[in-house]
Amino acid sequence: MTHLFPYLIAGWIFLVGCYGLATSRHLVHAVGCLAVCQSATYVLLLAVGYREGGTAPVHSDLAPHSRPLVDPVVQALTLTDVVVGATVTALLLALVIQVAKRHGTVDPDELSELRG
Amino acid sequence: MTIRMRRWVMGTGAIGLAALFVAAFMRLPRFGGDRHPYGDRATDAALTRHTANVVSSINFDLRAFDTLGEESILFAAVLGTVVLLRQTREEDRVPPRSAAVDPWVRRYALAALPVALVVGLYVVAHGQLSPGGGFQGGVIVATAVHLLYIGVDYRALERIRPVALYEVGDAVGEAAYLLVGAAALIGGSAFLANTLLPYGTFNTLTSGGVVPLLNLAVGIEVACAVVVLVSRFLDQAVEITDAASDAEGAGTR
Amino acid sequence: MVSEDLVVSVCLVLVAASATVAVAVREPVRQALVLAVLGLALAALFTVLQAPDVALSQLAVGSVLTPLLILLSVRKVRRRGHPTGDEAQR
Amino acid sequence: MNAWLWCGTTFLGLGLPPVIWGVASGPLSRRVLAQNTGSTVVALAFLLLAQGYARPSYTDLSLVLSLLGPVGTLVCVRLLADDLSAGASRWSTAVTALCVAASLAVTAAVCAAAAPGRPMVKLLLIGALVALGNVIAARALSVGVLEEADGTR
Repeated sequence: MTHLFPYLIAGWIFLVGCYGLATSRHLVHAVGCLAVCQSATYVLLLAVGYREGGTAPVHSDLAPHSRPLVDPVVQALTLTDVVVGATVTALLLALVIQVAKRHGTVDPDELSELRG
Repeated sequence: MTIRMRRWVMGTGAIGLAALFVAAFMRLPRFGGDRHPYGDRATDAALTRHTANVVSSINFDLRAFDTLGEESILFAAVLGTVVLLRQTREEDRVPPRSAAVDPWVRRYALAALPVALVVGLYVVAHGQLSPGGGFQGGVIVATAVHLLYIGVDYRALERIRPVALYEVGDAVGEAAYLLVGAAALIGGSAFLANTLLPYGTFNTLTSGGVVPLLNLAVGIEVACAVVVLVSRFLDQAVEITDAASDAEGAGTR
Repeated sequence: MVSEDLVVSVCLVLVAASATVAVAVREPVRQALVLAVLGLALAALFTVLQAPDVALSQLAVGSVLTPLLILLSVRKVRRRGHPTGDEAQR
Repeated sequence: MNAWLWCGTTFLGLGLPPVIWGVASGPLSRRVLAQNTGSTVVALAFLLLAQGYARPSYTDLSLVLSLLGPVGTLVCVRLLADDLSAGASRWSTAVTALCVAASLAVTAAVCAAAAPGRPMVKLLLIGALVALGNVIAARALSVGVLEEADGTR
């Protein structure tokens, strides 16, 4: 069972983030929930790349081929994911500020009733 | 579509997704398994190119083109934020009042500023050796610049942080990345290929051929991009007010 | 080395707990603080999964940049937002 | 699993749950204090894990966090000054003392095991930054906020 645990945790975080996103009453809170959803992908990616007894693929303090290594390709993907996550959060927050300026409200339900 | 109905629809969708998740996870390789074909090949490729940090080698050597896309996403997002958060006609800019900050906090912020800058530059410079790289170091440098806002106040920060300069720095970082890639093209091999410079001796600052240069370019771009990003948000939150809320006497620290 | 899985499991539970709390906290300012703690738990998990580069970038982004941007946005939205919107979430 | 990993696990396992509980409930000042304590706990856990995995390069993580942790808290205090004007939470002095004691203990233990010379200097620097950052953040939470309440708005 333990070999499924990390994947289940990643699935749980994603579903919790989606729940928060759907039931949020404040747009900035919704952006926070989206960041939670995004962190679920980090957990899943790194869990796939883990190797029992492996160490980090960084050779500044490690002789090459001396110890089994964890998968570095997955780490590079997760690094890109973190970068894009940060920029998406920033851009969405800028959009939320614009929505607040134009419509005077940040409650998604109120927004849907406003026309134009 | 009342709130209650919407929650039920969301609930059933979540249960369906959870079932699919579990079904998919059952077929994934065991957590901590020993089969990582791509990882082993990437490690061997990085070691042949004398790059100690395999993740940086993947980011700036084996998959340099993808990192170019990632940096362009960052550049476009900052561009979008600058356009979205610009000061519109009916808004005016109220200079923020200086804030009284506890002397100990001020001393710590002004002392921690150079230390954080040095640590940020260390993380960028040793990107291809120890953990870290252009992106992480860039964000640390950008955060260090904002220590002045915490230590003194917003006006002091604005004096040492001319946003136009950082916007140019953002563009220079992106352009430097492209030029290094094009140099490889001119040098007779593929775009962004790591054949331009000698690979140097293993585990030294100049090892890894083009990787340190691309690391530096990304470091410059990310540091400037984050400073521009935060400055736009700070302007909106601290300085820019529109006529409606002027009555409340906004424009605090 | 089953014990290394213990460290991984502890960090996974901590990340799941702080993620659930981050969603449960409805008020954006308080959520920013919980997101900072979530960033820390994620950085610990990444270090235990032997990914120091990713942990470093998660630290830099998650514990300072994201909460800062959220707090600035809430400050702008609260000052500019609809008064009833404020009372509802205070 | 060697003793260092056990220490790191118990540090995270026992240290972070109260932090998550503290940041999830209670007055805003206690939440900011809990967030600051969280960065201290994780920074010290990194030192223990670096020693446990025999990877000195992980101490860079602790060095960066010992700098960014207090910055995050000071940013929160500066931006939430008007919400925090209710004064510091009563836990403040006890938790800060606990954090400083923990950082001194962990730094001493890790320095004892580290090779003398440059690595030990780095570990001492990290320990000092963690302790100092904690004290300054606690002070900013209690004093810095009050002063601003009376200072010119």
